[in-house]
Amino acid sequence: MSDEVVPDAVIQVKTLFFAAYRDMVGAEELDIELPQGATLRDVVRAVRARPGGDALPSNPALAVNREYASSNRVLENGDEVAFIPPVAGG
Amino acid sequence: MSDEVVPDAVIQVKTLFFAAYRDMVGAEELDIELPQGATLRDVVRAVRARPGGDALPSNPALAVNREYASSNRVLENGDEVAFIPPVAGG
Amino acid sequence: MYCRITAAPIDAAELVQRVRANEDGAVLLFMGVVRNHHAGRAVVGLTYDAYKEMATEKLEGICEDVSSQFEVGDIAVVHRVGELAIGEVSVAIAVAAPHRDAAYKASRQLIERLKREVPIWKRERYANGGEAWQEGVTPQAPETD
Amino acid sequence: MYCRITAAPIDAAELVQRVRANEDGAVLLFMGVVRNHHAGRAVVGLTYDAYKEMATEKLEGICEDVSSQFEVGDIAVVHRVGELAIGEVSVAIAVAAPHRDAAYKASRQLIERLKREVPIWKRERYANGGEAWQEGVTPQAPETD
Repeated sequence: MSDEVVPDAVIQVKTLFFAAYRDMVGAEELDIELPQGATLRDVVRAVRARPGGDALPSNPALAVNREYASSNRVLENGDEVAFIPPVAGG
Repeated sequence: MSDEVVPDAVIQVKTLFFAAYRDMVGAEELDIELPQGATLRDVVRAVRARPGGDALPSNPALAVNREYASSNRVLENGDEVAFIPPVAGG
Repeated sequence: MYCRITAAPIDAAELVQRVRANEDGAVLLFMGVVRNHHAGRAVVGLTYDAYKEMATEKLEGICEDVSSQFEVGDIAVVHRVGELAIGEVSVAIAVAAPHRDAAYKASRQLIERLKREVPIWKRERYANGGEAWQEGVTPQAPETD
Repeated sequence: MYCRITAAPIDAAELVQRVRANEDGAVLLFMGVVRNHHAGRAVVGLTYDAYKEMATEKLEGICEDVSSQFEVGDIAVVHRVGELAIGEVSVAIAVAAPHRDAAYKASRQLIERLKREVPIWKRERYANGGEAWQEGVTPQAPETD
């Protein structure tokens, strides 16, 4: 009941994969658990440690809750994290 | 039957008027007789000498047989001479 | 290539179908539309006049020039004449091209040259009842020879 | 303003009607069309994927930016997803404006930004049976704070 960060508190984020990244990861979405205070960089590391995940680039474009974000972005519980392959609309 | 220019030989050209110029001249087209060797400048002079013709500019844009032409263009019998007001398509 | 001066309403969708080919990745359709104002005056409609035969030939020449300058597929230009109401299409220019850059550049050049060179005129009908030929651009005659 | 990602065929004529208003003298319609070749290979079709919610929001943001930058009336952008055949419209951008210069500039900027920023992807289906995601543009993340 204190404001101190509980050391083993975790958050859960939903990761989304599209196009070539979906083929690599073999999934449309994955729920990932991370320690509180984790950044986008930590999500990438966690996904790349999974089977097939090492095919992803180590520094992909990412969006949090449908906005592009830089890799030092700190995540919150329930965030939607999208791995964005190079875009090719039109 | 010689090749000499007959001094009083005449040619006839058809003049066309559009938009504001048609309103000024009060006609869509007029047949104009001119001496052989006459230029566009002479056609303009002849038309401007007619009733209402003096409202036309003294140096309007002109086309001969549907091509823009300069005022020293020498005319031939049967030419179609159009007086072209400033254009405003689109 | 398809250039027409017409008194009939312009079917822009038909022009798009006409120009598109399987090699083309971009189709650009420009439409000039009669608007309800000009130079601060309320306009209720436009009446277009054209030197029909010359205008058609001029449009064809401009299309040929533009085709030789940019990598485009097909081009269609149709300009309306007669009385037009607000919202009616006065001119439609459809350009198909393998890539969009050429389509944009060609389309723009077509409408700019049309407005400077093609013998077409418009008479504005004003909300207050007056009418007047809109001031235009004096087309350039060829150099004196 | 009307921005959509859709699996249904795009009705470009409807978009034009949607954006046009009586103040507008120019309507420009850009259409991206599936073409039969890319980078020297024969293509039989494209499959588009999108991050639908984010793509829609991005398109809306781009339309707002462009509207604030150029004197335009209304803008509509629709991008198709799913399997498309040669000749089908993958994206349509309709811009209405009082004057044509703003329409051309806004339209061009919309398609350029769409291609650089909006999370949409295309997979090429080749005549020889292969398939591949087309190489794209890495969207720029905001500056590290």
